[in-house]
Amino acid sequence: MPKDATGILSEIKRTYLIEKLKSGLREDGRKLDQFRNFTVEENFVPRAQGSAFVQLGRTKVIVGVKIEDGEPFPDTPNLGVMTTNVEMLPMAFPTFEPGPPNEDSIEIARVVDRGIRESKMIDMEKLCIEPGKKVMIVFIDIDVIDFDGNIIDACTMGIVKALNFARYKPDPEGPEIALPINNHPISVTMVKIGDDIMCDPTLEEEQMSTARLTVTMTEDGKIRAMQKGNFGSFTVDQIKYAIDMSERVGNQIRENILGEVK
Amino acid sequence: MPKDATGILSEIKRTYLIEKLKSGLREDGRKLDQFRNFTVEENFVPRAQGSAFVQLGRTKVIVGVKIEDGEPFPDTPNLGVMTTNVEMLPMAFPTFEPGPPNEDSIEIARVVDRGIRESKMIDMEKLCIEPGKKVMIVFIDIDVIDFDGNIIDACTMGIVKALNFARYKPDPEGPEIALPINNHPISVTMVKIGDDIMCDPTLEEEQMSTARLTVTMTEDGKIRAMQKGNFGSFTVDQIKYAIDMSERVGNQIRENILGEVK
Amino acid sequence: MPKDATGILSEIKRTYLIEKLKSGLREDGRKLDQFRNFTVEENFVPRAQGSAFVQLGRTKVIVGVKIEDGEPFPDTPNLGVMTTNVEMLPMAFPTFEPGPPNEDSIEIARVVDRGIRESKMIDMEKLCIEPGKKVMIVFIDIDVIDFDGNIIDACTMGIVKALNFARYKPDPEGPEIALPINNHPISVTMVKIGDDIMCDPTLEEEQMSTARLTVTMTEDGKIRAMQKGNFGSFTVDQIKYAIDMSERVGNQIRENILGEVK
Amino acid sequence: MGTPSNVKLLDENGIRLDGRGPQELRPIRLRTDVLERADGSAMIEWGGNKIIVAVYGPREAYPKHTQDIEKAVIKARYNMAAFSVDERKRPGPDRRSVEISKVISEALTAAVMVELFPRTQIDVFIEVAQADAGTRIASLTAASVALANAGIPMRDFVVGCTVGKVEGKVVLDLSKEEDNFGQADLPVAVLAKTGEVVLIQMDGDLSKEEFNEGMSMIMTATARIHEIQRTALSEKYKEMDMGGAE
Amino acid sequence: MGTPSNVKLLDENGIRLDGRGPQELRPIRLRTDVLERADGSAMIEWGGNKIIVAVYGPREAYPKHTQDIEKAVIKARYNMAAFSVDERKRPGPDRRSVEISKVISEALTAAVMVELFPRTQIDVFIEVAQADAGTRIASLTAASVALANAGIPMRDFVVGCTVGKVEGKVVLDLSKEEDNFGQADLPVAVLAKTGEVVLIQMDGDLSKEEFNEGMSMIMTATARIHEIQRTALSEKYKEMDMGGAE
Amino acid sequence: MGTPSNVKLLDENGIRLDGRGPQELRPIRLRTDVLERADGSAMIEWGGNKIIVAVYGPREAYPKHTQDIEKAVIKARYNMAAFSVDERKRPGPDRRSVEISKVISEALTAAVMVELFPRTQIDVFIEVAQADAGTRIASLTAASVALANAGIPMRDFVVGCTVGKVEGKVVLDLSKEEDNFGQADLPVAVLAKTGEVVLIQMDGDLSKEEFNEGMSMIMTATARIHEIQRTALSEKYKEMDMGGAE
Repeated sequence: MPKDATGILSEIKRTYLIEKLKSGLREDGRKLDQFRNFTVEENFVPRAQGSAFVQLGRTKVIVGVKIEDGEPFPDTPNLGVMTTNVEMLPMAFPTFEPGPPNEDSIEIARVVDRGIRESKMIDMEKLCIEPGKKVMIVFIDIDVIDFDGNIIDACTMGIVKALNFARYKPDPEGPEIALPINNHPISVTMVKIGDDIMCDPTLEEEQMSTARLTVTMTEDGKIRAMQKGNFGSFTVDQIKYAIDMSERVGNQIRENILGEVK
Repeated sequence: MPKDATGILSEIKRTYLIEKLKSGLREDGRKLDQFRNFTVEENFVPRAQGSAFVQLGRTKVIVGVKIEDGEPFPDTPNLGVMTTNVEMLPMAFPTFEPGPPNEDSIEIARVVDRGIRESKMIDMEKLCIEPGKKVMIVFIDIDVIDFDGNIIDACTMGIVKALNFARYKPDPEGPEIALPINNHPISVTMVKIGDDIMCDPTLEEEQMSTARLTVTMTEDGKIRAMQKGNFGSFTVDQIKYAIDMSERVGNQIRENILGEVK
Repeated sequence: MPKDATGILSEIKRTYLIEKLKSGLREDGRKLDQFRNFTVEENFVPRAQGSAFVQLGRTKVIVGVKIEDGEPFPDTPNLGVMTTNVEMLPMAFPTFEPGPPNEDSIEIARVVDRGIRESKMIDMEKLCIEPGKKVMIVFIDIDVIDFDGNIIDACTMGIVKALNFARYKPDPEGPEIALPINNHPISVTMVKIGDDIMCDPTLEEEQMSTARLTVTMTEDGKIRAMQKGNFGSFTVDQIKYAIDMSERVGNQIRENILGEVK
Repeated sequence: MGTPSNVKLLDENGIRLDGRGPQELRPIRLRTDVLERADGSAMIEWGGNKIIVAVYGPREAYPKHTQDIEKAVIKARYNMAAFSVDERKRPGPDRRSVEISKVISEALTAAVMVELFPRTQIDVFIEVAQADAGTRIASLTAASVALANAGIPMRDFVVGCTVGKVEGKVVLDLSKEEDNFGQADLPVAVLAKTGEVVLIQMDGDLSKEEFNEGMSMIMTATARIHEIQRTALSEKYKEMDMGGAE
Repeated sequence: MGTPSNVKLLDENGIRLDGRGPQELRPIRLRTDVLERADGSAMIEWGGNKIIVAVYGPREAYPKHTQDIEKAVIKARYNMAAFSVDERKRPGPDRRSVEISKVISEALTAAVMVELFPRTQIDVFIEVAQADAGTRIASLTAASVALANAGIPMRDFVVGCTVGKVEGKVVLDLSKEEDNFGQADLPVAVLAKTGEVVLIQMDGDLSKEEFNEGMSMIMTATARIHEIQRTALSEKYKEMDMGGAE
Repeated sequence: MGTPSNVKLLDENGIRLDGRGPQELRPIRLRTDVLERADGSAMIEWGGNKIIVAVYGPREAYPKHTQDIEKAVIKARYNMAAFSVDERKRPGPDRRSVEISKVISEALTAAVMVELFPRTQIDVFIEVAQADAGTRIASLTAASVALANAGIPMRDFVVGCTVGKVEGKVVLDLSKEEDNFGQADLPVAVLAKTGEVVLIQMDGDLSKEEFNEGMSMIMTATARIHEIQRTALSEKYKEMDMGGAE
């Protein structure tokens, strides 16, 4: 996690923020279980098969989905393929550097990918064209262009939107069709500051927090993926509390992004 | 562009050189539109299908051409393939380092490649053996072994010579044949020092200059490729002047290298 | 070769060791042609097709052999393939760093590989399943986990043991079979300290020595591979002396590892 | 330039596939302040191109040996998003983007008062979200605005355009099909006030007359495009006057 | 989690393929001092897992910009030997091992008194010689012991275990087949004394009730596994008392 | 060593494919001062080998941690041009060239008075323009001359040659076919004055008697090759006396 431009968060700021939390409010006035304002704009890159532009507070990401045919993995000859890559572009933050993904980007991409994959959002069997020979490959690529915390949830929102509205031609001569979609996973990332658990952290909150937990769930109330990060710990009760928060907040987000689903 | 061994060009030297230019002459006594002495020796690497050893003043490059069969690119199934790679070997200059090509080498290789490719010097359709399956691949590799400026023109000269005299066997059992050659592009690289435009810069002249322009033309008087480099600018009139210089000087070089062409 | 933890070998230590050598004994009491105690434990990694755990004094390596089918090299369509890779793991020594193999690891892997390959220990023709299409590939991978000198001989011992007892299924449905083994090469590495030649150097002895020589021989008394290392030199007589030592000591090692061979 | 093809790029009236006349530009939309972390930013939509530019700096040049004791070093990084082109592109720089980054850096250096900030670097990060021919000159045009948006002193604006040759005719601002199947491509960037050329590349096949014709078209076009740059910046200032939105 | 398959992972009596009951651990064997150069070391055999851990440090953090002026930085490096898995793995880190190295580093940091050694790093090198499901929590369990073996002050031990779901049932300590063909995998590591969770990852499909059931099973299991950690260390001290072997 | 083949490498009179007798060298041509930037240079043509060597230094060793406080570090870099072999080689070092660079560096270190230049490095850049068996010993032979040409103090020259075994006979200076299809290859480099061995590698299959026979042949041959080294250098000095050409 990057330090802010002036180095680490100043001790004065930290004291102020923690003091404020005692009143149940965060620095920007949000409640603990409240997301920042967000918009998820569909079809930002019209030539991609699916795309979305997400603004989550001051965090901005572009999600692009390319769907091409290719070979399946040898051990899953009748399943389509999905890959997820997150580029923390140097334009997004003063200390981000160009180059191959670092461990932060890799973790983010893998957590986001796991949420989508384990939910079985896309029905991979339906992406098989000729078993062992030809399947559809869904390339999900994400550009992080402006960074103010909580990349994971911004990415997941954008992917769910982009996949949901993606259109592609399995046969170049044939009609455009939608991806076979099973459900709509939403990740909710929470951090712990002192003993408080709050969702959708800003960068400053990420810097102040001791531990992070992402819980991805689907509309059926099932947990699909979890990931704890950072040096601190959670009690088991805190984790259960976080799962409840994820379910409740995630349902709101899902409806916000997709409208009445199905 | 490397600094010289003692760091940057000294101010005294710079003043002296510019003073001399006022009389219309360069440090080594050349006129503005005059190349250094050069030789282009054919067949320096007999086991390659084509090769040349170029000495342009104190700049020396070895061009090697390997012609092998392989697969065409999917989007050009009935065209042969050509690649150009320039290695600025660490033996060529005190500050050159081993490793993958840096941005200078990449630019040089791409400018040189573009001149050859856009001139359609090689008739790529005739390098197709079986459409979509098998075509001839022309690998052009260049070793820069001694560096005193103007790599681009040294490379182009060497490639034109090496390709023109290359011999290969499309069928391992069959006879050796020449490449299908359409024409003979020559690049002329010029730099701007003060308001003077001069061709074939030495390293010192490259270091003193504010802008660089390469114009590659064929014997039919057509412009095939251009590339401006460095931080300065050219007026449109200066560019037209440079194009004229390229045509005039390029014709001399072409005749020098190839004799009476065709 | 790494320096020890405290930097270079102290001058006092060096003088002491050389003084002791005058009496014909090494610091640990060994004679010049005596190996350290060693054990070569078979089948350390049961799921690999072959494996061994070697302790040579305080040096420890794990050898793993995977045997998979794949394509032959185009120029040897009816031969199996063998590769050898040595990882000098950072756990093995304070100054070893993670990352791709450095020149020391590469040299070690190539010397070890050459000894096995040039002895024709494995009958590569028998690893061909369908000429030009399918052959068995023998991947030999070595983890160096604890380092106190003489990696080369530790690796060779482990490979010979692992290959000798490897079992694989050329046909997934068929029975397990042994590799076709022709002979059992043993490498003996010697260093020169002053004018003395001694085998199986510890790290301290490697650091003190001026030159290194590895001689790999088979049970028929043939020399199969040699490699000199380090900045010093050997007289021709010293090399002949080293070859004799390799043959004599190598025969003991072979018997120790394999029992009565064949 | 591409291979010959059956695509008919000009009709009998000289009208192009997308309905434009020979000297007509594609629609251009340019905005500033599209990012919050960056010191300056701009987004340009030019035909189907969609490009975001962020500027950071001047800040201390790093690593140290890249410092120039006499001036700021401009480091442009041109990058294509994996989803920006028809076939998914592997992330990371390829040889083409290394070359484009270099010529863009050089062109911008001619316009910025680099001598004011010795030992620093000015980073210009260019992300092509959707590519549609002419990305390098669209990037330059937006980068110039992003630099101004970052408050970096400039002696002039860099503004670019391309001409090309299709079916033997010189036309302005090549589209993707024209770029793929045309006979020449000539991207040029100039300083807005002086008209001096700070970037020129060309490939294909042009006579000297065609070159001259093309350069005139570019000079006319860049003057119009420069107006779009000025408007984008003044709209920002208008907003600021009103304590406006965003 | 893998694809559906015909493999029957539980029989009618709830007995697993390898004969274990739902709450039964695989055999675990843990030893210290398996290496001589390292400051501390341990080897764990857990089912078919065979993992060696070496600890070096605290030593000056390098490169300098990685130093933390307030505490030691723990750098775990999880690496799979080329021969550790069914199909030979190319040497070098892949994305999975980068992620695992990160979560292991974070979990260990919670247990070590890192504040005692500012500006240093503690390297934890983990080599998986044979992999058999649950390598990350087996690695953590062994790493904790290797740190103690190196004499590094710790406020608590980290001890891990997994639960998973197979054929709709929550079971402890997944085997390789259960990991490949099961419906969920939940690796967790806790501090031995406090039971606080320092690592949790999950993938698959769990209801909240199943999650709660799994967490209880893990809490019971980790208490037992922590005993194995203590025994491994005390055997070392026993040997030392007797001036013992090795 | 290659696979068995039908190629007949020796005829009934013991004459080799290229007409040489068993103890006959291929033609060798060696020149100095072939480059202008380098501090010293040489080009050797040995059979079909064509190799250029450049020397820079002694100069400060970089990066700093590579400095040796007691002596100069010799860094040879053996590189094959992409066009130097039958099938085009991808540029950049492979494992073979890393190993050869290392043994060449070590062999040259034995000859150079490295103790005179602590903390420096001497770069020896070797470019193989055409490869034809025996490149490493041809490179060493030329490198030694290039070092002398650079004015670097040496206690002796390094001079190399190979022997090999074809059709059961030991022969001098293997050709490419003999290298590919022979039974053994033994490249050796010695100090010219003392005959001490500074490089020896071997692969294939040699009895002790064959090894001894081969070493005698090498000792005779290197004496002749050393004469070629001396001539190459004296021709340079002759030119200098006459204020000669180049």
